[in-house]
Amino acid sequence: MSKIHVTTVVNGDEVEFLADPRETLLDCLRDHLGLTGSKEGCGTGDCGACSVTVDGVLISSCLMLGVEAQGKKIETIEGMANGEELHPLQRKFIEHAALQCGFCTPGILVAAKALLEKNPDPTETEVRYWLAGNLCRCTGYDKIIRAVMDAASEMRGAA
Amino acid sequence: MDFHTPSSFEDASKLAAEATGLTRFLAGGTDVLVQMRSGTVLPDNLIDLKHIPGAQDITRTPDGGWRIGIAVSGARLGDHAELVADWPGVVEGMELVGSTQVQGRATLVGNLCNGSPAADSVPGLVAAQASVEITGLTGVRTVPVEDIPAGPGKTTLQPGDVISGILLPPRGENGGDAYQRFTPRTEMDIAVAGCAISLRVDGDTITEARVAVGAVAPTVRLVPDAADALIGSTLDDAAIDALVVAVRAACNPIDDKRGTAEFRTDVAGVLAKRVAQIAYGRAKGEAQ
Amino acid sequence: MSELTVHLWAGLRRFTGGHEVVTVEASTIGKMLDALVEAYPGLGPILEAGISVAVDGEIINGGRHRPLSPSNEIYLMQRMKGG
Amino acid sequence: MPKDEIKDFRLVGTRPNRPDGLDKVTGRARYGADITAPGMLWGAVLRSPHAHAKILKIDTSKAEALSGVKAVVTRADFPTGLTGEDWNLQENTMAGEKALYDGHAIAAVAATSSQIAQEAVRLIEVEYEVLPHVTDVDDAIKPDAPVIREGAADATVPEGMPPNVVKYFEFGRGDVDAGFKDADLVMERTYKTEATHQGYIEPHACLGQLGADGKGEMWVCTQGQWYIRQMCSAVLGLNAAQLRVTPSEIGGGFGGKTTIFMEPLSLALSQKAGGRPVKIVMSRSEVLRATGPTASASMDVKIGMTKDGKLTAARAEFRMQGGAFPGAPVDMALYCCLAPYKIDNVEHIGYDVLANRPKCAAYRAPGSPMGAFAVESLIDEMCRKLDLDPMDVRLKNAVREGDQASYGPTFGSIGLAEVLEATAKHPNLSAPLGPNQGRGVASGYWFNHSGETSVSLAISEDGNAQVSVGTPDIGGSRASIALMVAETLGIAYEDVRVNVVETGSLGVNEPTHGSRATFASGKAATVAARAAIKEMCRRAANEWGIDEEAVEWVEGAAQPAGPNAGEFPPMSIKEIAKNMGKTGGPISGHHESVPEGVGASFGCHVVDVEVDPETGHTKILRYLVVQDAGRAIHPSYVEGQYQGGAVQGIGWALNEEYVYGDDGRLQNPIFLDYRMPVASDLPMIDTQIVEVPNPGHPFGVRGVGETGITPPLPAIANAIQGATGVRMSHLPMTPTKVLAALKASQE
Repeated sequence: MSKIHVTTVVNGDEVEFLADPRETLLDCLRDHLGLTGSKEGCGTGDCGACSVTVDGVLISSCLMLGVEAQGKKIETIEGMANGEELHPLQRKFIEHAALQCGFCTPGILVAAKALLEKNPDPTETEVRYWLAGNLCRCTGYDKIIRAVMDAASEMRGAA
Repeated sequence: MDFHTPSSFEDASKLAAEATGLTRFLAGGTDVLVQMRSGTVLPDNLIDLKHIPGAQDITRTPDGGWRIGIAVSGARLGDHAELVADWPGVVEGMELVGSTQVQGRATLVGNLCNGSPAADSVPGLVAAQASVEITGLTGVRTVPVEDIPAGPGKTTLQPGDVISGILLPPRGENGGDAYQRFTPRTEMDIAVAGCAISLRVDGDTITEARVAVGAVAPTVRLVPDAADALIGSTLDDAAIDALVVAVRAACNPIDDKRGTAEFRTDVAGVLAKRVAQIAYGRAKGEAQ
Repeated sequence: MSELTVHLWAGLRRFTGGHEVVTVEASTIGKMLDALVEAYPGLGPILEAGISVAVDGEIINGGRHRPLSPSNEIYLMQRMKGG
Repeated sequence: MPKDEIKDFRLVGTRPNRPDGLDKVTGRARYGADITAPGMLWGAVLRSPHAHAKILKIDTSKAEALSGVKAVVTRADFPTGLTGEDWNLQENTMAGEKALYDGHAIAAVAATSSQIAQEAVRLIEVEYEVLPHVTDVDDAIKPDAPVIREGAADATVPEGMPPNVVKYFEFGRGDVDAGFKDADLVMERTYKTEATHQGYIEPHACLGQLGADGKGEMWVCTQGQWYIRQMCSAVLGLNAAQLRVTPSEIGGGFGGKTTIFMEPLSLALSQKAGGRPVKIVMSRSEVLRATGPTASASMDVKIGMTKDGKLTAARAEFRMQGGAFPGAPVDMALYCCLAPYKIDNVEHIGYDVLANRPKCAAYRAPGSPMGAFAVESLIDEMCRKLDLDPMDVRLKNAVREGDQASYGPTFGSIGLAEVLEATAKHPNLSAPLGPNQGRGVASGYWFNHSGETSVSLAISEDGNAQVSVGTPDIGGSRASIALMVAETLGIAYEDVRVNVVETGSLGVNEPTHGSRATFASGKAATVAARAAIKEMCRRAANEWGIDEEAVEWVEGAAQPAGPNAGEFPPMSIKEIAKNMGKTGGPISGHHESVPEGVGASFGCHVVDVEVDPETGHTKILRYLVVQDAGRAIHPSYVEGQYQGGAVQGIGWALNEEYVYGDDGRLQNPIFLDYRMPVASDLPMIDTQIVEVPNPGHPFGVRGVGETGITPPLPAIANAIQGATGVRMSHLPMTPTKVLAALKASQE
């Protein structure tokens, strides 16, 4: 079983790794690149904890092979803050207590950011449906939805 | 496992035919990776079709229909305003497959070739009279979508066959289509029953119709009797009643963890009624 | 030493000659449990497996040395656990 | 704290950012699977495909021969002679003579990569003799059911009971028959609930290392690092103090991470592989098949009510299966089910029954949701029959301080009446309902729990405080403990750091379970802070040359207690800390105990639903949680507990269930088919915090984590009856079941 050399850009940095072709992008991010912010909750694309964007498209990194990352641009939770400055979504999640255990949080933040880039003024229903693929078992979603709506509002005001 | 990235469908076909052991094609990968992960399918060869020219394109065909590349994701389908205007039912079926994240990867062809009777995008394609272009060892041929599924997890594709495009006919005037499915949750579920209808009207009268049901038989099923119930009607109560009866008569589902046969049959009829009303409204140019 | 009134649960009556409320001489929770087993050996394995004691309404898991007096309301309960 | 001592706090009751927030929104927080170690191997587990089978032979030779495989273990590698719960844990960790459920571990492998470990598992050959199996509780309790384990019954089970009954439980008081005679309406119903899983999003994960000298380390996601230490040591025959267990951040637990599953396997593999660390991360299907879901229940309830709504008698007989081992929470279910009601005549009977399913673990208020489903459903149905308002009936029969609980003891300070009064006044109760819509209410109860607790607090050189606690932070307990310590010391919230520490740093702590972290660790931390204050006052007294009793602590500084004590300016904590090396050394406080003074928590939920009469689909329109917190230290995280509990209950009520096929295999071991609520299924979850302070806690805290999962099950069933006229008595109330019931009612 030979490994395949992959060159890709993660959070703006060009990186290289050797991937077993059976490894998912999530495996490669976590085990080869040390980016453990993306989580595996299911391995079947049903929980969203591994959400990343690839060339700007929101995906579950457990449903993409590492070898498919060749030449792509990948954004993960580790690239969301700008240095010490948190993204408004990150800040609002803390302020609204929108996390309890925090395990689903990176995936939800990445997914919510993708939503607000596409739709800066979503309704509550739009937020709920967009995030339907991100399971949270602790919060009942209430404070998550409020945090996303509040961040959207702030970002619209700031723009 | 060997990973291949051919640059033409002919090469992909040849690779698949010559490979030893288990071979799988990778379009979006949202089914194959799950199977690999669970150990139910451990391919020896994985052939990634995404890099073949045209695989990512949505193009208008000369006759006014559409050609959809095999690696076009659900998200890109939904973002294509012209396609959505022509075939909203086809697109809404695809958009029900999985989460937003899954939409970023999942494809029509993958959904079709997975062979699930509950595949959400297939009834819409069947109702729309879509076909697939197949590149095989003996050349290229075109086959109606409903001829591809052969039963749960099975297709009629032969070794060396690769689907190289999906073809939608021209929508034409006064047409409309729609798809709905039933799931216990609002999202993230497999259809317990699904129904797609495509129809055309002349004034208030339905002149053409195709009705397809999903998750109520071993394959997605075209129901001509249900179409007959609609054709010539103005979608009055009698036509709807006849539609519901015909759809339920065509159901032959199983009892499983997702629902009983009785429930699936009941709900298929309910969906047919609701979907017919939406498709009719769209055909008449009313608000969707 | 003082006489304590201890409420058992009905399922234990077959070990106590049919009594659901018994009295024992003891000054702490631990001594009370020991006295119960001495008086009714059939209770031994059940108390050994782990129980809780409610004293004046408060359910206590440990607390063998907690003093008891005749004015205390004492109930033996299944061992408390939580999620 | 007595009600008349309620005062305004400086910090308690405010909503500061949680201390671990930054780590958790940036992906830096390290969970169970996020750690690697030099020389690390990957573990994988072979699991039984059979529900019940004799293991005739295990051939691991091909796996061992695979390049990269460093160790293979089977039950033969474990010590023998264990008894009681230790044996149960060992048997559940790895099957011995029989596989007892689909997913039961048979063998485990450690290899240089995850892929090789998985491949090696597939190379292990096992010969089984498949035995008859039983998974349903009503089938398992039949006298002729397949016998899962001879001799598993404990001393509570009288002679002659069916073979799978392992525990029998009976309690009550008064004269039930006489009570039923006094009633105007007596109704009896049977209810069933299916097993559900806690559904934490983080699969179990650990990194274990064990040397030939018996010294070991483990990094693990758990609710209780000492439980992991004790249980792994028992199962493997280790010296507990030689095993150092560090809890990772934990991605949800809800009771499911209070015990061991594959953790001992990583240690056994490590030892066999020459002490190389071994990481094991469960897949989701392993989590669902082989960790600890809750029990399934079959319950008979009979209740008597007068025509003006007074409850005269109740009888509850519950049967529960908690898998192939004893431990179904039938006792807790019976204790809680009638707890909100003052009834003179009650009888409770319970059976714990074995079945071929995984060993159940605790799940948020273990047992209480099932019992509440049965009792609260029947009370609601009786209210409808007698045309009584369900809130009035609940208030009329509500237990209050000084009343005898249904399970025996006398209640201390409780807040049920206050909760019900607040609920009745809430605007959700008067929102208009449309066609096919209905409203349901239900109450719920949980005792709350204390448990072994050890906390240490130290003042740093710059006058800040660090607190070491042993209860992992699942839902914001670092924030609440920091608030209480800062309040006590008179310093800023930001000047307290709360660390969740490993087993080598403190005395034994029970896990974060039983809604105890803010109560027990919070109380112990407050006591520890007071000890530090006493020492700081002593240092100031020495400096001033006055009696230490003449010094008091006010707003973060020592000061003379009155004009007679002397004229000295206040000495701040910073000043005392700066000089502590010169005034006697480190200043700290600690507390070890099983804190007394637990306060129980009642709640009441109100839900509005709309049922699609053509599909049986239930939509939650509105949801309200009202619950007594005693005191909300950080109200946002109290609300979070209420909302999260309610939504887990909604999932249990509507769609979640373990589905076993005729072959005894779990049919739905993925999140696609184990249907937990998603964001688009739900409305906002309204909350109202009622505060009836618990006199047993320095700030009045009751636990809040568990009660909230209890009322949703019956509240939704009650709302569905309101919407459709149909009474659902078997959870989950899936569209399939609701539509079938609607059709049956129309025939």
